Order: sequence, then C-alpha cells, then structure tokens
Amino acid sequence: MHVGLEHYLAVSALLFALGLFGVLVRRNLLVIYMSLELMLNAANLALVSFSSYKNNPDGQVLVFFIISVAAAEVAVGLALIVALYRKRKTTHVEDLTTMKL
Amino acid sequence: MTALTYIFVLPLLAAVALAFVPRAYSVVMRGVAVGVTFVMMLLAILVFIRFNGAEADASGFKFVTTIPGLGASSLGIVCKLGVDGINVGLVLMGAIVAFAAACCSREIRDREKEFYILLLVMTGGILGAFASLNLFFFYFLHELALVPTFLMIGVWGRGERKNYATFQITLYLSIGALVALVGLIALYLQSGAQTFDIPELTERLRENPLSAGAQRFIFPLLLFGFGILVSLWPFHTWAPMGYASAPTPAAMLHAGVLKKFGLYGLIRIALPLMPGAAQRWMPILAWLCLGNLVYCGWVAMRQKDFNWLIGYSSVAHMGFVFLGIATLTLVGVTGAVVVMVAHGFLAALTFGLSGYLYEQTGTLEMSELGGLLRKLPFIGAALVMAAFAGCGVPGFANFAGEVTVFFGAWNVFRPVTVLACWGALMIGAVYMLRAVRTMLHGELPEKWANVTDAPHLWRKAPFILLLAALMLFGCFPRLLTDKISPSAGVIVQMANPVLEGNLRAEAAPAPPKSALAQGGGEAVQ
Amino acid sequence: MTWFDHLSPLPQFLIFSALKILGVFSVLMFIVAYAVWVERKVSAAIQDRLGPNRFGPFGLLQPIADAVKSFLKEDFTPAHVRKVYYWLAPAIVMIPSILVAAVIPFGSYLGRQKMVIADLDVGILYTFGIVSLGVYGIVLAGYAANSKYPFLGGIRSSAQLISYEIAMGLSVVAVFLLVGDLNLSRVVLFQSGGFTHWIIFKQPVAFVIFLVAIFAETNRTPFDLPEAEQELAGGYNVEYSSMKFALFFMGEYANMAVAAAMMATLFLGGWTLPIAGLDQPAAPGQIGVGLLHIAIFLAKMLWVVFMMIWVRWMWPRFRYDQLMDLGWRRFIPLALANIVVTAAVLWMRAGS
Amino acid sequence: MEEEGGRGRGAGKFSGQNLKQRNMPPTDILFYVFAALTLLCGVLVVANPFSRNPVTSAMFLVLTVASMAGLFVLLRAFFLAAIQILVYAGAVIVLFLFVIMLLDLRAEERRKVKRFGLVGALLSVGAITAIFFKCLSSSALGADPSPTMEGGTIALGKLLFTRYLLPFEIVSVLLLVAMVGVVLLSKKDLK
Amino acid sequence: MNLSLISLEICVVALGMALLLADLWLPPGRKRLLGYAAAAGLGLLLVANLGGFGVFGSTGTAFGGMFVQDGLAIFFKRFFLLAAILVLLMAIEFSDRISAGIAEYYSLIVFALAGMLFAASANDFALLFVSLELITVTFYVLTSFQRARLVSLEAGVKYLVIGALSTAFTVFGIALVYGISGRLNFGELAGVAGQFGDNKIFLFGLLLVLTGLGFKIVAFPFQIWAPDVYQGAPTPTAAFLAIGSKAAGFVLLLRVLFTAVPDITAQWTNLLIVFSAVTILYGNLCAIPQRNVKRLLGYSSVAHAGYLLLGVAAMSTAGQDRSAGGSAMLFYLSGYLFTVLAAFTVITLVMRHLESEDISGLAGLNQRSPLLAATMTLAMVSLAGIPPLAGFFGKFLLLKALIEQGAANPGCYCLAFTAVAGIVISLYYYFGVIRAIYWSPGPAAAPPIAVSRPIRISIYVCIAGMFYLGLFPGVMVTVTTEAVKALNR
Repeated sequence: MHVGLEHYLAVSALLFALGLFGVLVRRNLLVIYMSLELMLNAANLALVSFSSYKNNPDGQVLVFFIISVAAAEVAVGLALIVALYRKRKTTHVEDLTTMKL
Repeated sequence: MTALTYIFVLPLLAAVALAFVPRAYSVVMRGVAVGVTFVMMLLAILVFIRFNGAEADASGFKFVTTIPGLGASSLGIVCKLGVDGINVGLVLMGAIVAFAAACCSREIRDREKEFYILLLVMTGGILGAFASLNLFFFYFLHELALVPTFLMIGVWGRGERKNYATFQITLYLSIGALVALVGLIALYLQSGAQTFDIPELTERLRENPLSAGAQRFIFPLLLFGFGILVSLWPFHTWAPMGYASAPTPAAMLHAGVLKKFGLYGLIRIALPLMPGAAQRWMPILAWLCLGNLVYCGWVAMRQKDFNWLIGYSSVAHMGFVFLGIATLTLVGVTGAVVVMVAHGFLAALTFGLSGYLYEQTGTLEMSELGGLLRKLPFIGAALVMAAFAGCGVPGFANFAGEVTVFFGAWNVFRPVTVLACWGALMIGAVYMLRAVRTMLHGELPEKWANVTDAPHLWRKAPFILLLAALMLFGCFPRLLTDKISPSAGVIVQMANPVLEGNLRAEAAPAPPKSALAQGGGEAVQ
Repeated sequence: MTWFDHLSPLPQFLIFSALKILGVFSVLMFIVAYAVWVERKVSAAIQDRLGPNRFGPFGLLQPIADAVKSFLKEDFTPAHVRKVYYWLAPAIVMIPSILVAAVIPFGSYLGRQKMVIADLDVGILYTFGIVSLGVYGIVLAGYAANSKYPFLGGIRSSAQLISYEIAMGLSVVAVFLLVGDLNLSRVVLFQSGGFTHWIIFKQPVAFVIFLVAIFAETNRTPFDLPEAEQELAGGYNVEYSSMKFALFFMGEYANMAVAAAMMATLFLGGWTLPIAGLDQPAAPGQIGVGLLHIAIFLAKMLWVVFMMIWVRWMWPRFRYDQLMDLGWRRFIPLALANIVVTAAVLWMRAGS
Repeated sequence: MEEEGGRGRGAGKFSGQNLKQRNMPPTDILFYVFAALTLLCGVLVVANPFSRNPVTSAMFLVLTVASMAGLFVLLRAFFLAAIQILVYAGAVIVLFLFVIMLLDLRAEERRKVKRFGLVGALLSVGAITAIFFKCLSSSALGADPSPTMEGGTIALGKLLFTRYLLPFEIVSVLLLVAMVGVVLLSKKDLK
Repeated sequence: MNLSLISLEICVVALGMALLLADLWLPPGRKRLLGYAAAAGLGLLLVANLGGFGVFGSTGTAFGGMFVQDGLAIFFKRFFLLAAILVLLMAIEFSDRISAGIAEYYSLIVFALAGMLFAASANDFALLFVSLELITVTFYVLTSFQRARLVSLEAGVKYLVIGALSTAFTVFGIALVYGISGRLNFGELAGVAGQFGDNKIFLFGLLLVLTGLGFKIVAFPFQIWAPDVYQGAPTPTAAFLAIGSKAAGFVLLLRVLFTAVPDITAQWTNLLIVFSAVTILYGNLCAIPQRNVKRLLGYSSVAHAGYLLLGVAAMSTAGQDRSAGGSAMLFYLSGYLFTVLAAFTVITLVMRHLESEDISGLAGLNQRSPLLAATMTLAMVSLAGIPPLAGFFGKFLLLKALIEQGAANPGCYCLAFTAVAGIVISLYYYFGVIRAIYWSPGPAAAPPIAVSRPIRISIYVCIAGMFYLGLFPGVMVTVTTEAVKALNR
C-alpha cells in the first residue's frame, strides 16, 4: 500500500486525538501541558504533509511560526506552573479550588 | 418647538442639572422638582386647552415637533412628538399626576438627590412616551421611565417583601416590554417602511396591509407584551405587590400614568396596524379582561392591607379598558381612553392618600385602623370621594368612561358585559366601601390619637387637584370625548377593514351607533 | 570490484555508508581512549610528574587497562536510585556526539566517495539539534540518582548547557551569514584558498564565543560546575561506578572530540590546507590526496583537543553566577552585535 | 466509512489500490516505522500504563518529537525536521524536565482516575477522531502521489523574510513578551 | 512593501519597548509616570488616527495581501486604542496592588494592544495565528501578574491551559483548511472556498478554527475559563480581557467567516443560532448566584458574547448585504467598551484594598462616592440593555438585525426570544449589584473614596460614551455601517 497524504493525516489526527485525550484525562498540569504540545505537533505534521504533497511552501512557514510560538508559550507556561507550585505546592489541577463557586 | 418639547425636555434637563447640585441642598431638589412639574402641568393644560384650535398636520397630529439630534435618522429613528385626541388627554393626566407626585414626595427623607433625579427622569420618560410619534422612542422612553420605578421601589420602598417585589416587578415589566419590543421590531421590518415614524407607518400599512401570517405572528407579541405591562390577567401578580411596596410618588406615577402605556400602545399601534389579527384576538381579550374585572376584584375583597386592596382594584379597573379596546368600536375605544385618563387620576389619588395614611400611621393594615375620619377630615373626605369614584359613582370621570365602555361592549360581547358589570360594579362597591368603613369609621384606636390631617395647602394641593380633575371630567366628559372620538374613529376604521365589506354585520355596530356613543356621552353630561 | 559496480545505487549507498560509519566510529573511539591518556600525560607534565608509564611504552596501553578495569569492577546499583533512568542515562550520554559526527566532513573525497557520512543541507541546524540533546544524559543522571548532589549537578548542567547553546548558536549565525549556506561541506570549501579565508580570521569574535561555549557545552574546566568535585562531590555521576561511570567518562571525551571537529570545520578550514593545492577536493584518482585531507582534518581536530586539555589544567573553575553572567550578559549580546555588524558589512558590500 | 463508498472510492483513500504490491519502497517502510514510533510514544506520553511519572512522559515526548522529525524528513521538510529537534527536543522538553526536577514531584503519584471523566473523554475524543476519519474518507484531498516540495532552508528563509516578514516580526515581539513574562513570574524578589 | 500602513502598529510596539527601557532608569517612586506616559502616547496615536494625519489615514493592503487596512480594521484599531488607554488609566490606580513590575505591566498592556491591532488587520491565517498568540501569551502574564495572590496564579494557569488548547484547535483547523484549499490568505481563499463547500475536511477544519476563536470570544461551550480568570486576574487585566481580547476574537471571527469563506457561511447559521442561544442562557443563568463582582462580570461576559454571536448569526443568514448584523455588532461592542470599562474602573477603585471582590464590598458605595455609585449603576443599566444607555441601542440593533432574517430562517425568531429571556434574567443580577450599592447599609465608618483626576476623566469618558451611544446613536450607526461594508459580498 503506497503511502500517501492520507496516511500522514491519519497519523496526525491520531496524535491530535491522543493529545486531546491527555488534556481531558490527565490531572497533572505538566502532563496536560505535554499533551497540548502533542496536539500542536499533530497540527504541525498535518501542515507539513499538506505542504509537501501539494508543493506549497506556505504551510511549512506556518509550522515555523507555530514552533517558535509554542516555545514561547511553553516558557511562560512553565514559569507560571512553577510560580503556582511555589505557592500551592501542587501541580494537580484538582487542587486548584480557590475559586470554586 | 412647541409646548410638547418643553414638557418632554424640561424634566430631563432638570434631572441632569440636579446631578450637579450638592446633596445637602435637599430643599433645592424638592423645589426644582415641584417647580418643574408645575410648569409641565401648566404647559399640558395649555396644550389641552388649545388643542381644538391648533393646526393638525397631514396625519392628524397637532403640536408636532422634532427634537433634533436624538436617535439615528438613517434608521428612521427620530424623536418626533405630537398629540392627537387620544394622547392629549393622557399627556394632561400625566402632567397633573406628575405634579401631584412631586408634591407627595415629601415623605422621602433620605437620599433625596437621587430620588428627585429619578422622579424627574421618570416624568420626562412617561410624558415623552405618550407624546412620541416614533415607534422607537415610544418604547425607549417608556423603558427610560421604568428603570427609575424599579430603583425607587428598591431603594425607597417599604415593607418586608420589598426586595421580592422589586425583582418581581422588574422581571415582569421587562419581559413585557421586551416581548413588545420584538413585536415592534418585527412590525417595523415587516412593514418595509424603513421608518419608525408612527404616522408614516400607519399610512403605509393602510395602503399595503401586513400579510396575514405576519399579523398572526406579531399581534400576540404586542398584545401580551403590552398586556403584561398593563397587568392583564393572568400576568397581573406583580402589580399589587409592587404598588404595596412602592414609595407613594412611584406608585402614583406608575399606577396612574406609566401603566397606561401598554393600553395606549394597543390602541395606537396594535389595533390599526394589524386589523386582521386584532379581529381574531379581541374576543379572547374580552374574556381575559373578565379575569381582571371579576377575579382581581374578588381577590381585592380578600385583602387586609389597604395598599394591596387598591393595587388589586387598580388591576381590576384595567379590565374596563381592555373591554373597551376589545370591542373595536368607536364607542368602546373612546370609553377606554376616557377610563384610562380617569383611572390615572383615581389611582394617583388613592395611592397618594394611602401614602399619607402610611406616613401618619406607619401601617396600612385595615384591621389596625379605624375611625380616622375624625382625626383626618380632609384626607378622610378625599378618600371617601376616591372610593366613590372607584365604585363608578356618577359625577366622577370613571363613571363616564365605564358607562361608555359598557355601551360599546353591549352589542359586541353581551355575556362578557353582563359579567363585567356585575363584577366591576358590585364587587368594586363592596370592597371599596368596606375599606372606607373599616378605616375611617368606627372606633379610633388609642395609638392613632395624634395623627394629623394635611396641615396646609401644599399638602392638600395634590389631592385637591386630582379630585378636581376627576370631577371636572366626570361632569364634562365631552371635554375628552370630543377630542378622542375623531382620532379613535380613524383607528377603529382601520381596525375594522371588514366592516366596509359588511362581513361582521351583526357583530359590529353600524355607523349610527357611533352616534349613540356621542349620545351616551351627552347623557352623562 | 565489478560486482560492486553492478549493484544498484541503494545497496552501494548502504555499503559505503556502513563503511564510513564504521571508520568514523572506530576513529572516534580511538581518539576518546587516547584523549584520556593524553590528558593524564599533559596534566602530569604540567604538574611536573610522570603520568601513566607502566603499561606499554610511555604507558600507551594504559587506556586498555582502564577499560578492563571498568568492565571488571562490580557494577553496583544503589538501592535508592530510579532504576530505569539510572541505566538509561549513561547510554544516552554517548549518543549525541556520535550522531553529530555523522555530518562532519572529515575529508574531501576518497575515490568517488565524499568523506562525510551524511551531507545534509541543514547540517549545522542538525548539529545544534543533536548537541542540544546532550543535556538529557546528564539531567537524567542527576534525576536518577535521587540524591542531593547529583540532582544539583543535573540542574546546574541543564541550565548551563541551554544557556551556552544560545551563545554558541548565535555566534555561528554570523559564520553562516558569511558563507551563505548551512551545509558543512560548503563551509569547508568556502575556507579554501589561503589562510585568510579561514573563518577564524574573518570572524574572530564568533570564534572566541564558540570556543568558550564549547568548553561549557562539554562540561570542561573552567566550566565543569555540574561535576565539580569540591562543590558537588562529583555531581551527576556520584552514584555511578564501573562501566556506567566509564560511559560518562567516555561521553565527555567523545563530546570533546566532536566539538573539536566542529571547531576545525567551522573555523579552521576543515580538511583544507592552503599549501600545495591541498585546499581543493581530491579528484577521483587522487587517493593519496584524499587520505592527506583526512590527516589534515585529524591534525587540526587533535590540536583543538590538546588545547582543551591544556586549558583544563591551567585554569581555575568559574563560580556558577559568573558562568551565567558570562553566558547571558556578555556572550549573547556580543554574539548579537557580531551578527548585526556582519550583516551590515555584508549588506554594504553587496550594495557597493 | 463503507456507506460513503460510492463517492469516496474515486479518491481511493484506504481502499487499498496497491495491496498486491509486495516490495514496498524503503521510504514507505520508514514511514510505518516512524509513524508507529510516533504514535506509540505518544500513547506512552499520555497514558503510560506503567508509570505516572512526568519524567517518563517527558522522555517519551522526546521520542515522539524525534520520530516526528523522521516523518518530516520523509516529507522532505529538512529544515523543519532540524528545527523540530532543535526547539522541541533541545529546548522545550528540556525545560519541562528542568521544571519537573525543580518541583521534585515525587509525592504526586497515583490518584484515582474518575471513571466518569475517563469514559467521557474517551467518548468525545473517539467521536472527534471518528468524525475526522469519516471526513477524510469522504472528501478529495487533491494531492500529489508523493511529496514534491523540498523544504530547504533557503526556500523557506526567502519566504520568511519576504512574504511572511510581518508575522515573523510579530513573533519576535511575542518572544520579547514571553521573556519579560517569564522573568516577572519567576524572579525571586522583584523590586 | 507598504510600511506606512503599519505605522500605527510600529508606533505601538515602539512605545511598549520604550516603556520597558524607561523602566530601567526611573526611580521606583516615579513609575506611575510611565503609566500616564503610555496612556498619553496611545492617546496621541488615537488622535492622529482619528484625524487621519499623515501616514495614519491611508487604506490598502500590504505584505502581499496579508495585512489589510480597511474600514473594519480602522474601526477596530480605534476601538482597541481607546480600550487600552482606559485600561492603562485603570492600571495606574491598581498599581498599589501590584507588588512589583508595574512598568512591565503597562508595557505588556501595550504589547497586547499591538497584538489586537494586528488582529484587526489580519487577512491571512499566518497573521491571524501570530497576532492571536501575541494577545494570548501576553494575557497569560497579565492574568497571573499578582503572583503573590494564589487566585491570580490559579487564574493564570487555567487561562494558560485553556488558551493553549484553543491554540491547538485553531492551528489544527488552519492546517486542514490550508491543506484542502492550499491557501492561507483570506483573499485568495475567498476565491476558491466556494468549491470546497462540500469538502468535509475543509468544513471540519473551519469548524476547528471557529472553535479556537470561540475560546477567545468566550462562547459556550468554550467559556469555562472565563469566570475563574475574570475573578482571579488583576482587575485591569480582567477589563482588558473582557473588551480587548473578546473584540479581537470577534474581528477575527468576522474576517474568517465573511472574508475568507464568504460563500459557505450560510450553512453555519443554525449552528451559530444554537450556540448563541445557549451562550446567552448559560452566561445569564450562571451569573445569578454569583457573589463576586468580577466573577459575575465574567459570566455576564459570556452572555454578552452570546448577544454578539447573535449578530454573527444574522450576518451569516443575510445574503448579499450583511451590514445590518455587522453594524449592530460593532455598535454593541462600542457600547460594551464604555460600559464594561466603567464597571471595572469602579471595581478597581472601590475594591482597591479588599482581597475578594465580593458584592458586599459595594455596600454603601453611594455614601462613599456618589460618582462611582452612579457610574456603576449606569454601567449595570447599560449592560442590562435599558434605555437610555448604549447597551439598549446595541441590543435593539442586534434584535432588529436578527428579526430581519426571521423570514429567511425561523430559527432567528427563536433566538430573538432567547435573547429576550436572557435580558430579563440578566436584569436580576445587574439589579442585584445596584441594590448592593444603594440599599444595603455600608460599613459604618467607611472612608470616602478619592478619585484622581485622570481616572475621573476616564469615568466621564465612559459615561459620556454610554449616553452618547444611547441617545445619539446616529453617527455611530453610520460609522459602523461603513466599517462593515468590507464584509458584504
């Protein structure tokens, strides 16, 4: 079976679903954040494969942006998580209950 | 620029000006409020007197004026004011009640600055709404007047159930208003006139009536939207509780004037613009109004608190107006308008008096009161007269209106009329007279030994004024009917398109019967 | 060799690649082994003692003895460690340096074969990518040990490596502005035709930054804070012994060797030498020239290794805050300025 | 998927037109290897049956990212493959590790997973995936049979600095903001 | 390349950097000045933009059609500038609650503004993504700025996770849309989008993009972050989030729906109607039991997103001429700007020294400061949509636009009634706030609240704006109608 665009897309979709699953199920902020990175990576894979199979470089440029933005986002996010940990001594989302209704 | 401009703009400007007066100067606030409403009243009387002589524009409105700048002319939203026979009386009534309310505002002792600002805004809103010839501002100004009502009840209201009452009245009235708003917007869009101008809309819809489907959709929105605002049974529960909790001036203004907005809207907009649906819905309305007349009257009988009692009675009186409107005849509609005006004075009067009593005694539980007539000769006398007016005793404007309505309704909804007569006249008489008896006659309890009557002319003025108005229009209803009939005729004609086709020959009054209406009016005289 | 020529290109490619990989790997391992020997000898000379001299002439067989010792020692796994990572970390340490070696052109041509395992167009980016993986071994070692000093060592090292990677990368950007290509073979070719064409002379600032960054990246003195004996009792490899410890040790030297190779490629002209026409790639027939190129490359590389060893025994260790200060507040701005100046000069030249 | 056959077959997605073909080209084998690695490691990041340790997740994330870089290479996006390793493996996940170690999350081991949440998540994720595959099987992609674009540094670089200059510059502002933010959030005592 | 088109953005970014630099040399006591400087700088830019001086007046496209300066963009840019100025003034008042880094706080607001300005002009998925992220990442920091307070950090983390999730959705959606159409540019996409109207993947991708934007505009079911974040974030941040971030989400939504895929928006109508209705009801119902003012405003913000979506629904139902719904939305947003900023300004001033912003903190406000009490009351009345304030006319226009489409899609009528129900429900809690101000007795010896001159001006601006838009909406209606011309087919 010849590998075509749809195979890459399938991988990408599965990866995206995996990430989403992680975000929904895992309760450790750090792992949730990793799952989010998986989702972003899935999008990157989709973009690159489309771009390659359709001979259109725009998608790869966008991936470049996504990667750099993701890096910035991770930096801020981790700083935030560390700051929270210092205060609250947890990275477990179920412990973030200060503002429950 | 006509007198109407001033009637509308003066109180609002005064309200803005008061915002900049330091709160310590409460005398200034009261002075400004009373002064401005007094000027308004004079202006309104002037308009009323000069109405017959004034020149009408193409669509039959007089004193037409536009306030520049307000609104968005690109959407056909222009603040245009004007009066015809139907609303001239309402404007007059509104202005008089506003003055009376301002005079009765002495009972407010704290946060007077806010109170008088709200009062003036409310006054300007009400009168503007009645005078507005633009559908948008018609609604807009009514809402503008509603907000102060809520706030006044909430802040200055009385009783333990104040909060509940405030929220109930707020929610009920907002629902009503918004439902009506949807209807109005739909009407505007369906008409295709690209304008909110009422005369233009009327003109356009006269020539190209709305499709039956559109009417079927829009009319109930307006009927029930406005109906809720007027405490149409079964959407009336907010009214007694709200009035019982409201501070006197708010109750006077709302029960007296603002509530009439819904009725006015039905007459001015719903009937002429959607005749087809009106024909279909009016019998239903007629039966609903029995709920007001009989059921609410019945409930009024069971009340122990005087304010609740007059609240229910006020709801009950709305039934007359609905009945008059439901007839879709010249006589009926004319009568309805007369009742509107009369009830405005009456409601303001009763709430003003009850407010005075409350101020003196701190309670309105009828079982606790008694024999007050001896201590309060003036107030007591006024209250007795108000009760008579409420029962529909001839000589008061209510009688003129109610009788006209019955004349109009007799041919159209005979069973309803019979029931209504019974309900309104018998039940009304029972509860009103019983209230007078418990409160004013009999033993005077010890604790009320030092209540005092209205001490000077200023305290008596509002009641005298309102009573005078009631009696004036009771004795000379022609002052009103002469103005109302021509305008009502136009509306009724539009509302009965089938009349010309003689399709409802047996139900609709033949044209000569409208002469009978005139006759009825004369008979009263 | 006729059977060989009849093969289709893919098996040919595979066979040649395998050969090159084998060659590079064995040479690298050899260098690693003898770098240790050199280190001990050099340090001995500097400290005016003899160094290893028992096993073989000049102690030349000492590395073999060391290896045997490492294998024969008891492989002790402390009870409190995190087992999986404890096993994994030493293995990971070696991987990046070996992977980086794949893109370094260690010679021009032997026959028709280019003397580089993978001639990537994104060569330098690839290198940086792989180099940046080097931190995992150390961080995991620190984490796996599950005790205080290794942990601190791991933290220190990750911070240090990340910080200096930036300076290193930025310094190289200027080089690539000059060359206009990321392919390392072309970087080497760019430097042919005279000593002044070597990038060390065109980009001295970049060279200095790169040099210092290499020291930090390989955890060598004066930047050996992650394993500083006096402070952390050996840092991330406290809990390790026998062969696992040896792997860390080898990893360090492999890193050094590869870093030296990078240095030679980027700044010192790679396999070129601007005398006797040695700065041009060898023609298919010139096997000797090809071999000479490889020798030149190895010589340059070994010189750099030697220099790194020399520095280790001559310099005191930095304090941690000094290290960070140097990286973030001196080198990164300097490298940025260097980029800007280079770009401006190039722009003006292109304009004129 | 089957119901859509009438329309979807023309596009020939999973209908396997080449099932008979025995000798796979090496790139295809590599694809399956990398894809399997990517997904396997992805699963181990998210739902590792053996360990709830975030470090393990992070390490498998490295492997996922690396195998994705392999896929990128197969797609001839060399530049991005290098960037992927450089940024994700080299910086982002190191940062993760760094933080995990800094926080020393050893106490944070097993907590009860809520059944309800798990089932809900599975259902919703499953639904999204199913929808996606259904879409995939029923719509035309209009793609070339094999990767045609060479994602080289020069080609992308040129685009980046001409057409996409504006986003590029905005990203630089974004990085500045992130830097300021991180400093603010993590500096011990701010003056 | 037409750099003059982005001169405004360049100035704003430069201003942000200048603030960061100036912070280095200013002594700690004078940092307040920076806030005023930033506000003044933005004020100058706003004036220059309104006046259309020099380079600020031009329209057109730049960067290969990626950046578009049309009526819509200009409208939103002025909108964002005004919002940022008012938020900055608020931030100055808030500065004693921020233990450190106040200058950075100002500059981050300015950077977030830059992101919004770019978003207003985005005509390409790349620019959309990047500007959206600039806004989002800046807000992560702005939200968790009071890192000494646990709630602020928690809010930051929640916003972070949900924000990153929305980013992932957006990006995956962009990937699919791009993949099928091969275009990132909205203009080019519009040309070919019609032929992908029945391509499921394309539509799925579009849906994911809309989902991602749904997070930004706080629409159901992507609203879960809003209450917590509004409650926990520093008040000026919450205000900027409520107005700036949301408006940016809406302008992008408009661009995506009506510029990028103008031919296939009609099929979204029912979806939009349902989500708008649910958003309205959810926001309003959940707001009822709230005791924390900021949390209440958070839920109310959800509801307002619903009202605004109503305009989008009307636009997508409309055939050729979408200006009715569009101008209503823009008008509503403008009114919302003044209203919500007035409310947050009052909260900032009143609750300056309170740890939790409970409604009871407002008790007795009219004794402590009649101006603030009146402002809050007006804001609540306007939010509730009662004449004569801006909120009413906005809702009126939205309802009008919606009912206009009733003939085309009866669902619009249902939505209109839902909106009416929502308005009525909302009265309950808005009046609850007013009640707290006026008729619950305040603390006995509460000191009067000092209102500084700049903040007084900003309050007057808000009040004037509310009244102006409510009483004299004509000009604004014209302006907004002009602005949305770009979205007509």
